[in-house]
Amino acid sequence: MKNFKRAVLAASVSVVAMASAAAADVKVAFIDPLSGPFGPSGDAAFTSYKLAFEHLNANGGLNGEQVELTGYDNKVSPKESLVQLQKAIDSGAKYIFQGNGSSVAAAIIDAVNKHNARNPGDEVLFLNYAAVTPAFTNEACSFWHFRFDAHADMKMNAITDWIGTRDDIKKVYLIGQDYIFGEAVAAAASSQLAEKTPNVEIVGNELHPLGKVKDFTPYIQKIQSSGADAVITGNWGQDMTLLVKAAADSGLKIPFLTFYGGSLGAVAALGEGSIDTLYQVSEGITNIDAGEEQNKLIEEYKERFPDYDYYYHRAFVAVDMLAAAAEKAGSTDVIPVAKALEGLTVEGAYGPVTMRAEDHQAQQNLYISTVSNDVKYGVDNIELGWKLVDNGTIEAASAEEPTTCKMERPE
Amino acid sequence: MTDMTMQSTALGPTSAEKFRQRVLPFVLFGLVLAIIPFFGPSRTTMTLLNHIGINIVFALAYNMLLGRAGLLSFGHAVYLGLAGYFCVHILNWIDAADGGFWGNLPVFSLPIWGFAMGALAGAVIGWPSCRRAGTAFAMISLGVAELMAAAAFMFDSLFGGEMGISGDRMSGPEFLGMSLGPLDEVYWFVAFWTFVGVVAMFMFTRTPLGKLSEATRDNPERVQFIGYDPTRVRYLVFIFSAAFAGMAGGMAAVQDEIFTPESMSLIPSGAILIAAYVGGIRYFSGPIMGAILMTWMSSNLSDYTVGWLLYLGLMFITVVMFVPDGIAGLVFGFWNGIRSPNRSHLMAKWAQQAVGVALMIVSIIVIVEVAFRWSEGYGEVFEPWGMELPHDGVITWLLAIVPLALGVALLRRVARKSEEV
Amino acid sequence: MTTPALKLTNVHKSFGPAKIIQGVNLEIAKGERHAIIGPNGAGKSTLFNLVSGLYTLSEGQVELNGAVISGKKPFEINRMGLSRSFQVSNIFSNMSVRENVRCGVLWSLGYGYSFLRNVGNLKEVQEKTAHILNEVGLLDKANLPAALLPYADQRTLEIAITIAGGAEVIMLDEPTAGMSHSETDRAVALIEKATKGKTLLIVEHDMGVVFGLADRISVLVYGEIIATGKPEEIRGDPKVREAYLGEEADEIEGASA
Amino acid sequence: METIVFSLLNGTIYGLLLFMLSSGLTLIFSMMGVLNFAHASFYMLGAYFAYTIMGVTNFWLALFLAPILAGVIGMGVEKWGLRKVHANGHVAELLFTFGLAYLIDEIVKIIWGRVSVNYQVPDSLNFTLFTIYGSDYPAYRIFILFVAIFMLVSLWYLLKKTRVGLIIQAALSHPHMVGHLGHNVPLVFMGVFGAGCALAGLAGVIGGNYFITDPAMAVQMGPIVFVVVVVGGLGSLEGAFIAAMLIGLLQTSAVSVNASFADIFGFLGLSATSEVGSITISSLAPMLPFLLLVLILIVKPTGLMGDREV
Repeated sequence: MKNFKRAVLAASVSVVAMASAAAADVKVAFIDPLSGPFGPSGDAAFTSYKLAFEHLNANGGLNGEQVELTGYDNKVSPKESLVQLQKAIDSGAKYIFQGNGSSVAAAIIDAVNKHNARNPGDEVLFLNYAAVTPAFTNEACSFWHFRFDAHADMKMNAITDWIGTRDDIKKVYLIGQDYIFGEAVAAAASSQLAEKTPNVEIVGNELHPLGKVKDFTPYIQKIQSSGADAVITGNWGQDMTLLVKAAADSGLKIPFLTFYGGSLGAVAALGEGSIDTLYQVSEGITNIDAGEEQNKLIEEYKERFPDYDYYYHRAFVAVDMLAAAAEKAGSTDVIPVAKALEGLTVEGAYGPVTMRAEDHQAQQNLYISTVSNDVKYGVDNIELGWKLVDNGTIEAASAEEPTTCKMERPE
Repeated sequence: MTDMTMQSTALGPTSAEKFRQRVLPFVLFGLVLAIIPFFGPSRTTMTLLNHIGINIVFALAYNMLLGRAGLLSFGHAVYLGLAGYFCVHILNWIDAADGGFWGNLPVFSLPIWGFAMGALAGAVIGWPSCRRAGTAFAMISLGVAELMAAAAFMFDSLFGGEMGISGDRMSGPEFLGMSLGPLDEVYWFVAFWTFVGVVAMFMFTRTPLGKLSEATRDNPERVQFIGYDPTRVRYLVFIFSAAFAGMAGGMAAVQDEIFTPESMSLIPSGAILIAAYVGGIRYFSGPIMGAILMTWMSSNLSDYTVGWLLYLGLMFITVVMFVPDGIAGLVFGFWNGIRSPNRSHLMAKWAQQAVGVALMIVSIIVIVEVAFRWSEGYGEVFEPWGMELPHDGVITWLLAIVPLALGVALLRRVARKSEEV
Repeated sequence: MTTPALKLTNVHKSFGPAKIIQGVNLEIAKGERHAIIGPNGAGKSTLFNLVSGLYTLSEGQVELNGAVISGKKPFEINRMGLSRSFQVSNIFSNMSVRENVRCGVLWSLGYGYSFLRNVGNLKEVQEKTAHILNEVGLLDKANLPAALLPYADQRTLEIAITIAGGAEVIMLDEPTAGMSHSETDRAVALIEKATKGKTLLIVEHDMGVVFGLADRISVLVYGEIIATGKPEEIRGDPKVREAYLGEEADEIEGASA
Repeated sequence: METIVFSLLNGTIYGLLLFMLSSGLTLIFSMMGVLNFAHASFYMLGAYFAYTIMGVTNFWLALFLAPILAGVIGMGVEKWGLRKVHANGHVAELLFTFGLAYLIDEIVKIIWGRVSVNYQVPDSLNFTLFTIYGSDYPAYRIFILFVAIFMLVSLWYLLKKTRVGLIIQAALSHPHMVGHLGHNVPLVFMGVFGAGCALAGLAGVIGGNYFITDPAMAVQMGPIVFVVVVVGGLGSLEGAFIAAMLIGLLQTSAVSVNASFADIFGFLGLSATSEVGSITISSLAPMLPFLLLVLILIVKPTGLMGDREV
């Protein structure tokens, strides 16, 4: 039965794929790691876009034109990304999606700016779905760049807002990776906490080396002896997993508020230890009931891509917004679509999303969730999944951050 | 072999031979570089060609160490990276300058600056590390690479942290009427410096120091007894190798206009090691071939298969195990073979070997592709030329086993036969 | 009295508790051909390694033309005019014969670590290389990789590299070891020709070679020189005969000048 | 005080794990001269094998079987791979293992997927052993301690008290001598390579659920293992042990030092707000092994306890 279902699905997919290939009018490129150690995180997003564009094509396409999505493997190397970007542009791609790694995003923003300046009439647009360095929509903002993920300071806003609603959190410990991103997270946390919740004390502010620590127990020991009620961390990858794992092993049952707790495999690696310990801030979680349609999408995704879970909600939002903008502009050309995107609002499954015109930063609701074993949709193919916490919904307006962007727009 | 050389009683090669062996290849190389743009390559091809040029210089610089001096380094990207960073800084100084020295410096000259910076870095880091050879040298280079990569993340003002630093190659005065904006102008820039680098590095092999580096590789003990300090030889060669790597860094700074800490990590260092080795470290032209092949593969193979890293690893291991002289060894072996008296015999042997290898490749591709698709679980099926190969299909298994077995049998037979001869 | 070319004073060497060389004193005059003989394990090669700077002395002093060389590095000693060969062929096996000799020539012509000149264009280097190759009879194999040479030719090449730098003091460590009779004869002729007018210090097992070549002979036994003298004095010395029991004593007996 | 106690405890466990991982490489490197780049890949294989075996049966069988499997694969690699390359010299051998590491990574991804697997501590060991300074101490860590010590004692016994051990010991200090003693050199090499890989596999079995089991675990452990072997010294298991403990303790305890460069070199006028001044000792902790590696190789190339140069 399962095989049959799969076969039908595969058949229908290939029909759709063939149809889209035959009538491809607009080419979009996805540049992210699709192989190597970071391959899974790129692939999880790529599959999301795949599904999103299939649905878009089935519903009439981008302003009536069919979209062809191609993946380009950049191996998370900024240099390789430039080759792949050139490849994508040469193949006729107008819209570039990328998200893994701020270093890559910075290289692409820079390259797209230069390309568009040097090749008028052949512009491309960079749609960033995950690189969260605030600078991209502040001092380094660009007309050719749109970000669909909340940037680091906005996520921190959500976290600090939520801490403000919790009377039992009086002491907070900050820990992060010792590089520009970790430092920025710590700085944002300190200033926001000082401003919003003066009665919350920061009992520790620690940076540890990036990707080198095997045993976090000494850090956990420090956290424990500081008497912290919660920990805030911008850690990603193994640094995040090992940190929370060490906490669980040492019996430290306090919230670890993370940006990347929802990343692939983290819950599986932590197992039961993540319950009520691992928290994440994201733009949507599968276990918020957002209606039948959304559930169908989540289930279809899981069915198609059993290795991954519906996580990149913003990929679907980005495609929705692109479609809405193309319709509004009555065109699929880059400059009109970019202008139409500015200030556009679409109604997403987990609330409205607005693309702020001044800096091209999407404004959306953020949700704080934690791991639970009593959920509808598990992750990583185990029983555990993400559940919204009390007061975990942070409205877009309160997550919003001012911008220093001085956008230069083409005529 | 012996017969042939016995006849040539003349001491050195004749001037005709010299021309054929030492001048003609470079004239041809220059011509190829000059002709390529007239085929109207796409911008993608142009970018790829530029990267190939950079990697040719880098691989040759690396081979000055590995092939010529016998020093295995796991951290040579450090020198390319440091020089590249320096050059991007220069780009920004040129951009910011209002006249003065920097304001009048053409961007075209950046590889010279990269060369200087590479030499400086090599001189500083090489001082302690060149006192050891062999595995100790390799391990020091590994340690230094780890330390430098970590430092790059620590000092944001120099390295720009995770995002690196970027510059604009269109700043500064134009040189030869080139703004270096369009890719074809960058191509000329890269081609020019690639040519300069290749010729300079070839000339280096002909200098007393170049010869002594080979002597030191072969027999460091003996070098001491003809008046040379092997440590000093290694150190000087190391500085040059780092300098040429730096030159590649200067070229990369103009092509990519950005440098990030990854460029100093173990990954590009390992990649260039693989490129040089697969190309053939015993031949001057080996690393050039390796750089061309590896650059192309890493940028394009991933378009066809997610398993490209696996193929890369398989190819590398095959080269290490069965073709220690690399592609250049194969090419020159073939070239010598078709000119040797028993060419028909050799051709028959090669033809059999080629068939054997091809058969094995068929099976390996089937196994890898089917396995990857099966393990991803998207329900995708490997369909070469419309032939459906599911993981549980009989044909799949046949294709995975039969050609492999046939290929192995054929290769073994050829090997046995040539052993008997 | 002129300064000796090589002067060893009270040279000692021990490896841990093992005392290999125990107080060697030796003077070799300029232009002398001096041979060191002795049973296996007497320390002949160790003595060579001490003089040429490969090992450091435990005690004592070595002078070359009146200048102290003990404690200096091998390449410094070489530059001062002492060159040595090795018992086991120690050549640059992946380079051609010509390149091997050329490497030996370079320093003496003042090219040092030069990286701005093309060796092919250095006329005097080419000429001297050709001259030496011709002298040792390897000219017709000049372009062969050294590793592919037959054994005897490799030994010849070893000598060629040693003399290439034009050092005034030449030390040869068993140059004819493993050669056939005819090869040995050729090698001896070559050594005579190539070291004409130079100071030669040679370690050799073949007594025919030793008594044919040497002006003077020293006998080294258990790290001590028990006798030094002209060949005929050595042949008649009872101490030497005692040290060389059996076959080898007969060999000394039988060796004719 | 509690920091010191915890640093000591955890440093010891991490150090023992490192030793388990590197003792095999020390044996291989000393005898065969092969600095096996793929050694950490066998560590990873150990963890994945254990995960799979544990899924079918139980942890205890995995603890036993997974290292054996890793060892058998190691022997195969030696017999059909390394031995062929041996004639081409050490560089070729090194590069062979370099390529092998790539290959094992990719194959692991095909078989077990590209993300981490849920390899958990067995229930029978998943409890808090004791609580000190308000912090739970998991029993599994003490279990690691015991396994490591057990391995240490067995290895010591094997090397010092058995005939095989004597041969291996002889080969450690004089690798070219084994053949003269009339022993089957290829067999000894294959056995040692296999045993070394099995030890790495064992480290993987107990390290895989202590840390996390994912395809990146080999790459992350690789360089540090080299450091242990080289710093410890060629031919010296004692050296490897000391180096492993040193690095284990160094890494875990440097973390708890909060001093920055400005605090230490403040008297030179280094300001705490400058880039150099703001670097803390704890942030340098993971770099210390590599600094140690470079310094040791320059100053004392025989390593801490070795008798030969690398």
